[in-house]
Amino acid sequence: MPVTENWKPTIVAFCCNWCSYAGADLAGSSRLAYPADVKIIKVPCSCRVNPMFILRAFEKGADGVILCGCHPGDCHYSTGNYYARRRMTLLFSMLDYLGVEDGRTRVEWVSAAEGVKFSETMNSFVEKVRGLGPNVRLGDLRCRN
Amino acid sequence: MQELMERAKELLASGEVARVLGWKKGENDWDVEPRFFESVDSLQDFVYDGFCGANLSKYMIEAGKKEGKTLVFLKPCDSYSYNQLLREHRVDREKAYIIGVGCKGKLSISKIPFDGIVSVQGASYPDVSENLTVQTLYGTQTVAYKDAMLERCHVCKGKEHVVYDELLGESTDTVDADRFAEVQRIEAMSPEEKFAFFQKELSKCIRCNACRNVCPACSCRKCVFDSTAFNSDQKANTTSFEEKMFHIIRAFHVAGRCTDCGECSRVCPQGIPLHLFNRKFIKDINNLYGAYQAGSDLETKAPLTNFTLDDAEPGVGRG
Amino acid sequence: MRRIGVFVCHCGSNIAATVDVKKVVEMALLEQGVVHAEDYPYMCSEAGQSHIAEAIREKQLDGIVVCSCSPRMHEATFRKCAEKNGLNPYLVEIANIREHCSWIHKDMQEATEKAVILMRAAVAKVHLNAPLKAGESAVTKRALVIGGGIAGIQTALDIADAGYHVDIVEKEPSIGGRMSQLDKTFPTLDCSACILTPKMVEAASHENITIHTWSEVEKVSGFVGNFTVDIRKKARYVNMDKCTGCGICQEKCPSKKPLNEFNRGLNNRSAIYTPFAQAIPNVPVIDAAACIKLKTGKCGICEKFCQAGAIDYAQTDEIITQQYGAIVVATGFDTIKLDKYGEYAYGESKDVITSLELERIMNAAGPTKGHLERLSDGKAPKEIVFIQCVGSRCSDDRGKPYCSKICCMYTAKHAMLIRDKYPDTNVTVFYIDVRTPGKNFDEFYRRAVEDYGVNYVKGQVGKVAPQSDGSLLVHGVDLLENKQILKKADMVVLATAIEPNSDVRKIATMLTASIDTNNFLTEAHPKLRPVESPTAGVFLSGVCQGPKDIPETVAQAGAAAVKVIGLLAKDKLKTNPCTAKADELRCNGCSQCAGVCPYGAISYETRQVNDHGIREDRRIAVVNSALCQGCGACTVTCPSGAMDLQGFSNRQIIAEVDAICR
Amino acid sequence: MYKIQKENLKALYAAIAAEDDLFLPVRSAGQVNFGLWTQEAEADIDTLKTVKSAKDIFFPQSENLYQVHRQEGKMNVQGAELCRKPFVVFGIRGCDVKGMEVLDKVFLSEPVDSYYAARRQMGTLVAMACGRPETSCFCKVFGVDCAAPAGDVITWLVGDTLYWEPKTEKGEALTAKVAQLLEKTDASAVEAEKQNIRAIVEKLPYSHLSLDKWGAAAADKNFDSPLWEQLYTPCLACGTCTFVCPTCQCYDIKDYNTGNGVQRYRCWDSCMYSDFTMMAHGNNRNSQMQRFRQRFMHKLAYFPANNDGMFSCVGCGRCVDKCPGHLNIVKVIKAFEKEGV
Repeated sequence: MPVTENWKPTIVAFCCNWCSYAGADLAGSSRLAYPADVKIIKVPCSCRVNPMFILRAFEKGADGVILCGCHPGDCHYSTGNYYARRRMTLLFSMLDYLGVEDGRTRVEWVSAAEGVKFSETMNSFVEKVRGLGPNVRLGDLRCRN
Repeated sequence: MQELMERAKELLASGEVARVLGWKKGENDWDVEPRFFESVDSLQDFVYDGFCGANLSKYMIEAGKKEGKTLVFLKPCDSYSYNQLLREHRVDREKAYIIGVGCKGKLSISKIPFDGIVSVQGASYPDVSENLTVQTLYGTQTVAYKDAMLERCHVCKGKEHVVYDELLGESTDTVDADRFAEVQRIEAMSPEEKFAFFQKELSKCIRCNACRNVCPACSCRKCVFDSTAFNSDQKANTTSFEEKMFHIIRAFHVAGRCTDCGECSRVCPQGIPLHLFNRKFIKDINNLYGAYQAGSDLETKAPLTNFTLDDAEPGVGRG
Repeated sequence: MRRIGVFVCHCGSNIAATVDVKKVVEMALLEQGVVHAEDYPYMCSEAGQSHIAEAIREKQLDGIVVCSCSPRMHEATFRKCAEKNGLNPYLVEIANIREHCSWIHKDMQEATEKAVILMRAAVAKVHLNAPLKAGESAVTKRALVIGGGIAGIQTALDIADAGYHVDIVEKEPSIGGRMSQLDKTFPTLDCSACILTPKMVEAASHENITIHTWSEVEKVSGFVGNFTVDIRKKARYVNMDKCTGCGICQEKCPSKKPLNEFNRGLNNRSAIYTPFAQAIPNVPVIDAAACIKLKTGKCGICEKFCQAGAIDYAQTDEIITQQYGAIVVATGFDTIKLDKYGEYAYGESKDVITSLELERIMNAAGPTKGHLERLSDGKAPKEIVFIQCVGSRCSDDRGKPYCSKICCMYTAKHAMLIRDKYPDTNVTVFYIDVRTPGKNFDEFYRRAVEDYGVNYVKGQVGKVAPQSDGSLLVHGVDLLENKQILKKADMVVLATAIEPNSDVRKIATMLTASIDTNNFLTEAHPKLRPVESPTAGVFLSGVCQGPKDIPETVAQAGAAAVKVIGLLAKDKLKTNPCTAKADELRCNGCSQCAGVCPYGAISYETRQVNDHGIREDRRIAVVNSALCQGCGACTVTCPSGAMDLQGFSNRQIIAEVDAICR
Repeated sequence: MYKIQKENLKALYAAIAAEDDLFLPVRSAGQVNFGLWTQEAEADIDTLKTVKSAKDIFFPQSENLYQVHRQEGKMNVQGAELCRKPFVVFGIRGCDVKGMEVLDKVFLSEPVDSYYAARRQMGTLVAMACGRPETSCFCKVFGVDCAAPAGDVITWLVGDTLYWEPKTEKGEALTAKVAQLLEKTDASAVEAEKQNIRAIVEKLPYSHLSLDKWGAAAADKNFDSPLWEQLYTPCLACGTCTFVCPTCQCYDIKDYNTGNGVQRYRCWDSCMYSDFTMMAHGNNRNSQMQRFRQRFMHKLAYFPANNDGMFSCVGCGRCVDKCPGHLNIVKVIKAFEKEGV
């Protein structure tokens, strides 16, 4: 897929139900805009996000994947985001190691009260991914035609 | 070796064990195979020398389903794998009689760089400083024992067994390389170089699953890549993504459980240095969460089922 | 193939002004399995819901996608609507095209494209939704309170008053806890015993309360509504039914060496003892480690003198097993050990004491019969120095990082009481900050300073040096004057940090309730669920959750009781159906999942499975759906994908990913 | 007979690749496999055995069969193109050429596999004699003469000279295309090389394996042998042996969801895998012993029973070299020779 002026990235955002999804709702009700490239998938907790989901998104054509959860210490399930933090730390480190551009993945802790942070996070993430262009290193070519 | 064989015969004859899991002589000096010996007579084919690199611990899963105790020979590094399986309830300690055998470094036939090898002498009395004498169809050659050693022996975990019922034989420390040197070399590359390096290595992958099937940590009854659990069953090396997905996820699934036994790299028919995936995780875990050696004990919480309140944030250290 | 209906809401103009709802309907009809799609101005209205009802009937829908506002707003509405019309409520998915789309985007084309993608993701998910049914479990209408201090007593009384039976388990020989050790209470200065004793008596005489003193919780199993608890009743060596509490045994007991725990070790007690006069029950226990009879077989004096014949040296520990619907932890606190604070000379000089020790000294039933005197020489102190924050608000690992919260107030109380009773005694308080938020608290502190002339010095003490003349030289600093202070004192009182009782870790493990780095029990939500632990059915009362004074403790105790009453009032509990579930054919029994479950919901059993004709005994993970809260931590730990989360299954999430990325 | 100096081979490759696709052993990341020749590719004709056989070129590990596109609710089915461009396989060894004969039996008999047939038609085999056979080689057992392999063109690398002899029409046509790079020569050096090679082959440890216990008649006889139970134990159930084998021909057909449709592809399967021929009720071979037995019984008994005695092993020895458990067909044959009924 050639990079063109009109190219728009596909961004998947996994948001935990209790904090970040509500934070996204707050961003919405506060009319805090961020690019339409971001599509949110609701999960009960950031610890529900399997590395397989993230790789799957890249396989099928995502250009960036972001995971949002409650701030450490505020997890609805008390410890879920701590596990998510370790898992994603290792996964991202591995993706870096394989030469995947580091701007394509991010974890951000967004509380239900942080509509502004949600919107700002998405704006900066999308900008970063746009700068990187389409994901070619972690995609399945069959999805491109 | 004689000592091991005699002890095995003794235990088998006394009925203390119902079978022996060891290594059997092959057609040649180097094609030793893992094998259950059910009778004293069959132990005539027992062998223990430099070519007994195979880690027998995973076979103990099947052994646990059989009647009676199984005598198993574990090298120091194999004992870590066994311990990890024990921790995960995949083996039955009650049904194992473990003899910790000494190890002086194991050989890889593919590291002996000669055509038409007919015999290799010197594998049974290993002394790291000695040479192997290799008869080939095209003449006699020699190679230093050390140069024919498996990669894992150059970064040996040490001489201690972490689980055993008795110990037999001496071990030698064969470390002469930095375990993380290669990982560090790759980490220092630019993203483009890293990508090119792994692309080249992984494009060789034929998805034979040897790495997975030999791996003592990959002991799933049904691998996700063989099942529909994630809608991700794959057999093909259709595009380069397939191999990446497989190897990243495999490494992730064994992260914190991989003892770095090196079997994956030993068996890869395409010579892909698969340990570089696992070792990357091990290095990260050690750096971020404190030194951890999977299989060293049964109690310490594994790094991925544990946390501290002030763990590093994902992507920390990125530019 | 599912028969799916897609309902696109205009939300007046909230959605329709930015999203071309007709286009979303049109695109929905092109999706696999979508047999019905329509738009409507307000889907959540009665009329909107009747459209859904009609479509379910007419088109035999077995899956519904509503493209509307956030599921946090109306998911419940649409689920109920589905249920009313014969469709399982979990076959409904919401595509959030308002908060996540129309409200944040301006460009109609862009917003419409996104809305279509969100709709597709929801359709893809609903194809894989399984009809889920909330389970039910019965509730045992009895509560257990662990700890018999003021927190436990108050919780128990409130629950008991509501008509439910409560058991209190207290490890000491009497209930009463820390409050029974206090002399006066701030800010009213009423006598602690005077207000506590009636509560203790009320608890003891309440028909719905059973008190197990000298007892400990041994084992907990089960889950919310259905806990089974083993309680160890330690051997008391005194028959509780026979004992009249006359006290002659204690008087006659020849073993007088053991330190009196109740008086913080400042004096001694007999081997057979009740900790204090108002103890409930008023039945002594024999300290087996000190009793001559139990150690050597000789003596038996107490038995000889006991007219009731209550002494029973042959008693052994007894385990009682009881069912409970709810458990309240009220294990309280202790002061920290001061062995890392050598500079204060605690332990070196008898005249350096903790505030809790001062409470005992000031108390009429204490070691000095209430006379303020130096423990070294019995003289009345003329100069007393109080040092605040000993081990509290500490940045290194000697103490605790948190504020112990009660010290500022009780120090003001001590200072005031001393100045009141012994006007010729000077009192100096070294403090970092004086923290007095609370009703009538700051007024109280100001009285100490203004009316009673207590000398408050902002600054820390670096050293307390015992002098050869028996006095103590306090090396302090006055930060406001910016000068070093050397002060000679006759007595130094340390406002020692408090920490959760040392047993709490063991109890938390038994209850699978989590504790933080300071060993305080964690609440389910720090703001919104402060008296519930993350483990359903386990509640928190008092200082075990965080530092508190008495009024706060009593308030929290009441709140915990209300939560328990609310739980016990139900005959059945509905369980969240979005719980984890292990596929027995894929499970390895490796036990990694249990390691990350915050609720202890996963156990393992060995059972025979039939794996496509291979029958073998396998160790399989079993999720207790009454305990599982559905976080999904286990599902990612499971390498084989055997552990999956209903309602958010691996395949469902992957279907959403695929739909978004295609 | 023609010859060309080794140093000129690159020019030869370029000349072939000018019109046709050229596949030859290429070294990449330390391993040699058949690959498409490019200026940058590191051709390696000295390594005796590529890891995977040349089978991959005619019967790729994965290949697309057809594609379904979904657009605006409509389906559009598009079959994969059959191979139309001529190509040359250079440096294929005698065993692999024999392997093609085995595959032909499977794929060219009715119903003909059109994908394979097209490639067979388009492909020209430039075989190469094995100057230095390996210990694991036993092609002689299956009637392969690695000193004079079959193929459209046969080549011998003697010292620094490559000798070239066209054998078929296709071979002649290819020779004509590159004639200006070749030099006519007599066959004496080649004859001497053949004698050399055959002498080595005689000395190879597995060259004289006996197949007496095998063939069509073994199908019933060997099936119930207790030997299988002993032989299979080290088997890890990986697919290495099948994937490096020049004759294994089993494949699976799967669908890949591309988001806007489906790509139906086939990929090699391995009878060592537990989900091989999995059906709704389960698997007809549910133990690894049965799967292990299947592989060898198929190669040494069932295949000959159905194909006029032709074994579906060519003695290339790749599985002997690569099996992680050091199990192999040689050990099976020997075990039955020694103890079998």
